[in-house]
Amino acid sequence: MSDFEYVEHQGIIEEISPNRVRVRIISVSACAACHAKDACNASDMEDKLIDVYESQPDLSIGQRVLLLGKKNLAPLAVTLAYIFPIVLILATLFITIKITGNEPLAAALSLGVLVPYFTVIHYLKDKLQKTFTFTIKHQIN
Amino acid sequence: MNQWKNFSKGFFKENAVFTLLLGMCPTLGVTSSAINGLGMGLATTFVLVMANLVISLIKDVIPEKVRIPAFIVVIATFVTIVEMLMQAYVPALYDSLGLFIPLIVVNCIVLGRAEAFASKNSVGASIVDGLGMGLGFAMALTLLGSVRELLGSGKLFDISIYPEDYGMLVFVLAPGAFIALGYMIAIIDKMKKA
Amino acid sequence: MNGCGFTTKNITINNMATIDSSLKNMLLTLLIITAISGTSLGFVYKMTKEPIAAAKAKKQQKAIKLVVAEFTNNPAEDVVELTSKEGFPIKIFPARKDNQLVGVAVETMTNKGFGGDVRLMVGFKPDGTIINYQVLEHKETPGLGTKMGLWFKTDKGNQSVLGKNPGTSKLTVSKDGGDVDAITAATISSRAFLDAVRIGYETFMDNKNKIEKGAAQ
Amino acid sequence: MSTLTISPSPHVHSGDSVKKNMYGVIIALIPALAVSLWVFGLGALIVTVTAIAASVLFEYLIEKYLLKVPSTITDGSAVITGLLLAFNMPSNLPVWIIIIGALVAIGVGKMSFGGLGNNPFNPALVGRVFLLISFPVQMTSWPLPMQNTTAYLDATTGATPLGIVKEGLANGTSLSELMNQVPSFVDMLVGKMGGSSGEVAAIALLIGLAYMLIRKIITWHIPVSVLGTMAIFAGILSYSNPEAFAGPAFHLLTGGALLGAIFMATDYVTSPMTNKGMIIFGVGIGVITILIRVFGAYPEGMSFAILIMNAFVPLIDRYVKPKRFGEKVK
Amino acid sequence: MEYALIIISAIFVNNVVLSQFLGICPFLGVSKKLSTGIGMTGAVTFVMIIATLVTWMVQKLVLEPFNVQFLQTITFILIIAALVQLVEIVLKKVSPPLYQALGVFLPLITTNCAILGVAIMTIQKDFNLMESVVFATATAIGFGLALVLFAGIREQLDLADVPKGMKGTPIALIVAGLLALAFMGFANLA
Amino acid sequence: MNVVLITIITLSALGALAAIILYFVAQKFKVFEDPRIDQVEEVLPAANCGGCGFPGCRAFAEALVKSDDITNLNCPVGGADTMQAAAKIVGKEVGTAAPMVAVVRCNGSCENRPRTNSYDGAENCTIAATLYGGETGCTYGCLGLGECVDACNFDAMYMNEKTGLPVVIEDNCVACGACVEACPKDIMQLRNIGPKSRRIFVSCVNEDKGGPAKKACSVACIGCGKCEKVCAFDAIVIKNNLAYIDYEKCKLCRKCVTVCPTNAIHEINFPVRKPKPPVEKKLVGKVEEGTVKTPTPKPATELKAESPKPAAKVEKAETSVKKDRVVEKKDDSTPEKKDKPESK
Amino acid sequence: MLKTFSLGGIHPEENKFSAGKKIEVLPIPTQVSVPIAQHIGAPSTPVVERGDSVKVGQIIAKSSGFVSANIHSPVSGKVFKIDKVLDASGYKQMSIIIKVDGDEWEESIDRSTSLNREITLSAEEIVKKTGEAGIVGLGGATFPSHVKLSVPPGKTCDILILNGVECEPYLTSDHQLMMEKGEEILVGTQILMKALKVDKAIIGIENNKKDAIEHMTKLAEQYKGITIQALKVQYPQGGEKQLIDACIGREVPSGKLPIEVGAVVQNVGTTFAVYEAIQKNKPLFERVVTVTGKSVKNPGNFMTRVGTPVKDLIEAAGGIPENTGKVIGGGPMMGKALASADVPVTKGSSGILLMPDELSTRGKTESCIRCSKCVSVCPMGLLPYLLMTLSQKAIWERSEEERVMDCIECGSCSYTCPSNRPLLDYIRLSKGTVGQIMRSRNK
Ligand SMILES: Cc1cc2nc3c(=O)[nH]c(=O)nc-3n(C[C@H](O)[C@H](O)[C@H](O)COP(=O)(O)O)c2cc1C
Ligand SMILES: Cc1cc2nc3c(=O)[nH]c(=O)nc-3n(C[C@H](O)[C@H](O)[C@H](O)COP(=O)(O)O)c2cc1C
Ligand SMILES: Cc1cc2nc3c(=O)[nH]c(=O)nc-3n(C[C@H](O)[C@H](O)[C@H](O)COP(=O)(O)O)c2cc1C
Ligand SMILES: Cc1cc2nc3c(=O)[nH]c(=O)nc-3n(C[C@H](O)[C@H](O)[C@H](O)CO)c2cc1C
Ligand code: SF4
Ligand code: SF4
Ligand code: SF4
Ligand code: SF4
Ligand code: FES
Repeated sequence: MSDFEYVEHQGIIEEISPNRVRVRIISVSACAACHAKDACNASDMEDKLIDVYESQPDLSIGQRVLLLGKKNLAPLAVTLAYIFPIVLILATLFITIKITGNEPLAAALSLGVLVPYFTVIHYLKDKLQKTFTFTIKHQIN
Repeated sequence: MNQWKNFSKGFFKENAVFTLLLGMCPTLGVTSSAINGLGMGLATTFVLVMANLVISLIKDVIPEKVRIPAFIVVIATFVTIVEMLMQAYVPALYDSLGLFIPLIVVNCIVLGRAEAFASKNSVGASIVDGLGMGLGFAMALTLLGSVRELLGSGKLFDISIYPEDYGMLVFVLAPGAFIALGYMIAIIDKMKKA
Repeated sequence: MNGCGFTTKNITINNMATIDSSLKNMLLTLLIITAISGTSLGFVYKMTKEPIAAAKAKKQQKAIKLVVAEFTNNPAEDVVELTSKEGFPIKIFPARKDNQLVGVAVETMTNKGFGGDVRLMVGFKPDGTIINYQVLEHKETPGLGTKMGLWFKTDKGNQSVLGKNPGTSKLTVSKDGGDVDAITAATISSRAFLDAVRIGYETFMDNKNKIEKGAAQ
Repeated sequence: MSTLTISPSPHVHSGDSVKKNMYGVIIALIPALAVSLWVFGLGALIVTVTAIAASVLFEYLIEKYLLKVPSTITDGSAVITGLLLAFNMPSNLPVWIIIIGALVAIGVGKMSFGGLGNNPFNPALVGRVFLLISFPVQMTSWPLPMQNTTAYLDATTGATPLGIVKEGLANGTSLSELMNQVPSFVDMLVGKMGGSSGEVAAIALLIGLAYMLIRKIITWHIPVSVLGTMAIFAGILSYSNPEAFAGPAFHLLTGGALLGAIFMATDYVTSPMTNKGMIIFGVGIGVITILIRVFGAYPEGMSFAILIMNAFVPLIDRYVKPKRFGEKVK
Repeated sequence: MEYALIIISAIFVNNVVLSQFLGICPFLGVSKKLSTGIGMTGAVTFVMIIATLVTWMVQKLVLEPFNVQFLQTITFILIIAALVQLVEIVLKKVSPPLYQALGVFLPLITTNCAILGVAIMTIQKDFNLMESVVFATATAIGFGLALVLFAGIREQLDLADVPKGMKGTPIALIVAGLLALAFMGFANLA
Repeated sequence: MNVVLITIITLSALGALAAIILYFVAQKFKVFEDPRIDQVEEVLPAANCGGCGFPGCRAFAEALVKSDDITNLNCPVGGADTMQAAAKIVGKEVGTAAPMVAVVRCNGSCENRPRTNSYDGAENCTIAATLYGGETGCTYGCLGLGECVDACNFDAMYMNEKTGLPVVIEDNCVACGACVEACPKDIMQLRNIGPKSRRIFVSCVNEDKGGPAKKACSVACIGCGKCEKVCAFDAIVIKNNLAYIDYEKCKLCRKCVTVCPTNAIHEINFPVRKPKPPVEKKLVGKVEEGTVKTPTPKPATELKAESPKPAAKVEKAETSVKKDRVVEKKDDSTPEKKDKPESK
Repeated sequence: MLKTFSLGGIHPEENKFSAGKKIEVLPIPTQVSVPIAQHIGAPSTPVVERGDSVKVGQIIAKSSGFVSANIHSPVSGKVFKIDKVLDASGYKQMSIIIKVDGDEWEESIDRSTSLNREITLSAEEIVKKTGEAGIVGLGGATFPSHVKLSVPPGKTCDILILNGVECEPYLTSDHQLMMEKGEEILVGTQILMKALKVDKAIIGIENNKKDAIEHMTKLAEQYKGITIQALKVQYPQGGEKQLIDACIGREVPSGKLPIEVGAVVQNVGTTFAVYEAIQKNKPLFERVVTVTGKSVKNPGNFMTRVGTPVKDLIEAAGGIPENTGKVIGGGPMMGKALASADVPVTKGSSGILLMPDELSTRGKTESCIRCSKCVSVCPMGLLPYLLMTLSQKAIWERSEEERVMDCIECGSCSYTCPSNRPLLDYIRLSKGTVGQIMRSRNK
């Protein structure tokens, strides 16, 4: 299960405030080292900033750290961000078509259903924030 | 000299297929015969050159942030034009390339991106670059198509080289496409190092 | 990190862009570009519309010509669009010579091919005897199923279906107890081919009256 | 005792070796080879010799001239690959096709990945399926048993039992009728049926299995789970509609089920590392085999099923771990 | 059981990557690690479904009524590009943590042939809305299956002694080829 | 309706949509990345070796851009030029780290160090080191299993099969320190390249007392202290029966070389009348030998040829007399005054 | 069915040539060299100086920490020097070298051979005295026994398990000790039970020592709470985790000590040493060492003073055979190859094994054929093939996930691998590195 247990990113500390450390993640995917990156859209990904709600005394800006995402974070994230909405879309679609038989309507509705879904997620923000905390693990070396 | 370099890099050093590994879908998808590969390659070249031309012309009047969508529009326009032209004048080729013609759009976004991105080149250089990349791509596709056609059905550009019965069907099918490309890249890597 | 390359990256360095990225500017530029693009596309479309239609018609015409005897009418104009019992759309192009039905070109299909749909143009004499056929569309495997284009015309063993009448001969592959030799190692495609022929034949026969009536007019 | 040797512990070794295992498998294959020669005669001999010779030769050439590494042909694995490749081909296959098959098996299937131990897919099956798809005509015309012992390319051919049943069912012939057209179970046991040169003799293959189990070359997990799953799955289908689906015994005795389950699914390199994993692997092969046989395009599905499950092996190894000491909660 | 056929066909028989040759770039590019493969699969599925819904509507409500089907390519690609952007914004706005965990994959998707390919194919195959969406979902699952298997094998090969000249792309392509070879066994299953 | 018109309308609508979305994207995603990072990365060698202490060149580029004081940052691969270029971009001062090169501090070749045992375990120095002190009486010296060679990403090392010791190909070595890290016996060390690539060091790490040390290896440092006494610059200290030459203090006078009774001190690249940098040397290899004050003891079995990757083959090059910056092969490069006769 | 442990295991050729050979007392050598680090933990600090006279049993180096042990002089004579001397570790170690002169013992030691069943000391006194007597585990790990006997607060011990398994091929010292000193061992067991405050003890003995099982069972009838458990012959049954599993079916969790499941394991030799220390006041300075090997003339078991050169032992067994290629300190599975026969016997030396040339070198390493044999024999349920590769490729994080630290270094994997892969060599490397990483993380 190891792959699901945590995600690891390398990053550089960007900003430190009393209870938050902002880490810039670099080369998140395979792209960073790829020879084709100049020609590839994927490498456009700018660095990502991740907030770590944990303060450690011995951190300094510019320091390289290893970020450790919590156990089981990846599947949960995939579920929340994609799988749930997919199920929602499919269900809405199916039900609407069964009831009304109106395809464009069904299409519109099932897209529309994402709005409340993401609104809910939005309100759960703080809660999720905690589930998805990253912790800082010092880079070995 | 510089122009030449600019042009020739697409063939070997920065060949989209063999080196950059871009545009793999059409590379694998349409190369069941040499002629298809060539057709696809040329269509792509056309779009690339035209798009480069237009983009480098208008680059100064586009706000940076819409540069990419603008580029997409331009490319898609040319793709659609190619699509219609092929449909009108080479319907057979159009039929055999199928889905991959509209997909040129994706491919060209990828291939031409660096150009759009930096936009640091003059009109002439852009065209040369597009031409080089495009023809390099066409060359790769034709090469792969030839290999597959030859191994798969004993023909080359539809000319029979040896009896079809001795051909290895796999090579015109999906697995053969991957395998043939795999070995070709290995060989070309080796040549590059040597 | 913004996707799709909408990035601010190099721009700051290459101070080439002379235009601000304000909403207005962005809107305007894109509008203009799309408009230009739209215009050119519209025109190319108009320009190629004819040739495209012509190319299509030519293809069809060629197929019809190939599969039925000489005719004097324009079968494409007289086309009868039907649905087979299996639910496939079937087009029947009556070929007339001197207002006399000399045959029909039936655009028929089946979904039983190895790779899905197989579409044929089959020419029948009014009595149902097969004159000739052409494969319009298929996704069979090159080197196997693709052989159907010639196989069933080749006079070798029991391969050929030309001159046979589905009503009187058993047009199924010999493996299934019929009279036709299947393509080597492509029985599935062979079955599909014969299935499409049968569907065309039956649809034609079921609607023969209607078609002949058309002829009478 | 001038210079004492120093090495980390342990200082003794079981004496087991790659060679012993490989030659053990070869020995286990001899009964099947004998039956094959008896049933198909000259053709089987030519096919087997060609396949083995070509496999070994290609391995030698590739190692010597392309990879430039010491030769490993004596470890016996190339011989097995050749032998099993031959066992998976009809005995009237032309030599040039066999050579292509061996080249693909060894060159693509094995050496491209670095040779013994590194290949994710079973080399013999890579070769076999490659040929099946490339030369479907030649690869699916089966010499009749006992009638061609002196013929090779000109052998009279017929269908395999699975082919007969598949075709027959497709035409709507009833199964009971078809069962009269296929060889009796006794004939199947001793190998008197059409099929690939080495897959026909059930008894001989089972003897091989017994030998390998006794010598601890393989464990029971894979063969049993493959065959068990096939039997159960076929049994359920056949129970649900006896006229449309053949029964377990038929499925187990035909189409290389035994050859695959005993000799090919068990290939160390391409099977999972843990007992649990092996069982999952075997069940997968069993299910996919029957699915392909019953619903797919091919009358036999063993080769594909093994290759497909080969692709799952890394995942299985990743997520199915042996029971670890200290896990038991007391 | 039409849908079952569509599903089996799209996942196994006509797998997008292994037999249709779509989405090869991310297939080769994002398959070095299993975990990334899984995230990518989720993102692709999601975008593919939404894109199918939207493009289907555009096709039926705009292109067909006005008889401008020739605009398909250009409209679809623009819509997809915009859509991916939108998803990114929404995700970021709505749930930064989710965005942090998954945002990486989104940009990769714009230039994924599979999305545009599926959108066009549903139109070509004349699927109704439900079929289109089922098809899109199954296609994405097929993509995911191929990706995960492939990533597993590549992780294992990382630990093996692949010859120098074959390392990297060549061996990955050979593996893909053999995987496609194995998948041919599913032929005609549906 | 006119197709052209519809086309324009459709596309324009889309265009507007895209523009709006993009606008918001732009608002939300203002990520500014210092462009200088890219520029700096350009000038870095892209070796991604980690020699700078950062994982990869880009990370180093970022560090260069972001840190206020970069004087103690250094890219060993690119060297001073690179650092100057990078410093120019970021407008900061670089430190002047002297260029370094790896040296092998053991000369216990097969003849110098009789074997007392033979090792038969995994081919890995670290594993062997946990098990025993070595195949010879010296428990400090090189184990000869080549872990340092494996660690080097620059083809700058190979094992000399004759001596069983690693050799650094000076021209290739970028002083990344990977070999130093890898060696469990601390045999490898980075040292100043020195003027004209000349340097002097003690090629021994044996801390045993003189007797046992000498017994185990004929060229061991026995800690006699003669070198310490003769050094006018206090560059040599003796600790634990072992002399160590501080390269920062050493003035390359070579007095110590001559006094060492066991030839444990190596001098490298010291042709007597060398007017030119080492490159020249190759050409005049033979001459040079003659000119060296202290004749090189053994023929240059391992003199490294200048060819960039003489790797495996080099040991055969008995004939190649070119010595050049190849660094320290212990035998040849030790022009000790007297030395044992050419053994081999 | 005999009990045994649940996972993996192998059964190498037993080759117990010296079984049944009476324990002989080895003549005292003329000079001994006693390393100050003979146990797990901190090396002891010498308390004698050059030139000092010492008696047998006199303390010559003191424990320097909680996990450390006293060292007593094994001979009487003069301290010749304290210097670095090659020891079995292959490195030079600080050792106290004593020139022998006579055989004069400390008076406090009771040299009589009579059995003393009566346990007078309290639990605390027993632990203390065990420590003072410098007793360390004689089963191989040389872990200071008093540490094991001090059950940490919060943990309880409910059973004592004695390790009489001697699963290593060739070795017979424990076997012979049980045959000859059975009663003493049983009394020692009672002493340990008292120290641990448990009322149950099991002595696990493998079934290839039927005579010992029978003998001990008979003797144990008179001792309350002690049972003899016959075990199926299988290596590495002697590993304490395996032994606990085999005897009482409890599995010590990953990274935990036996006390976690309420057990303490002691070797029978250790128990004998405890008996002598408590009842006879005799510190640990001699032990039984098996000298054996296929070509050894008179394999046997010798009561040997610590510090005796291995050479002397070999002489006693008939001298070193011509074709000896390897000298191993300990058994063939876990023992250490010695660089020279001059190294001294230490508290941990259970045997000296001489391997003829043909058995001294390993086979050629080939690539892993994924046969999974290593997986199936690993008693800890690990994936040795993977651990080795991860170690070679320096993928330490994954190694940690794969629980490399659980490996007990039994060597079953290397033993069984048909490709002769040096699995354990690399796993040890990995354990070292991963251990370091883990420690630095906890800092
Ligand atoms: C890659 C591949 C492509 C195939 N293509 C076709 C095909 O186009 N048409 C067909 O009928 N069978 C096709 N088959 C099926 C086989 O050739 C096959 O043996 C078939 O099921 C019937 O064989 P038969 O004609 O000898 O009875 C194909 C098989 C493979 C492996
Ligand atoms: C750091 C450390 C602490 C230990 N602490 C205890 C302990 O508190 N109690 C105990 O019974 N054994 C303890 N042990 C001993 C082990 O349980 C074990 O007996 C010893 O490592 C030897 O194991 P072996 O003989 O199986 O090789 C400790 C061992 C080590 C390495
Ligand atoms: C693989 C392995 C095998 C062992 N075999 C034995 C053995 O046969 N006899 C024994 O007494 N100890 C053996 N031990 C040591 C025990 O694990 C344990 O340390 C010892 O029994 C504890 O008792 P002690 O501290 O009194 O030595 C073995 C350890 C390991 C790791
Ligand atoms: C039990 C066993 C079964 C084997 N089965 C096969 C096989 O099915 N196909 C094959 O090419 N090699 C087989 N081999 C040989 C060898 O493992 C194989 O060539 C490797 O996959 C090559 O790396 C087998 C070996 C053993 C020990
Ligand atoms: S020799 Fe050592 S320091 Fe020099 S490049 Fe190689 S590993 Fe780095
Ligand atoms: S220098 Fe160190 S790492 Fe290199 S071979 Fe010698 S002992 Fe091994
Ligand atoms: S040495 Fe370690 S990995 Fe090998 S079998 Fe023993 S416990 Fe398992
Ligand atoms: S026993 Fe050896 S060959 Fe078999 S899996 Fe383990 S390491 Fe590989
Ligand atoms: S995904 Fe890259 S060309 Fe298709």
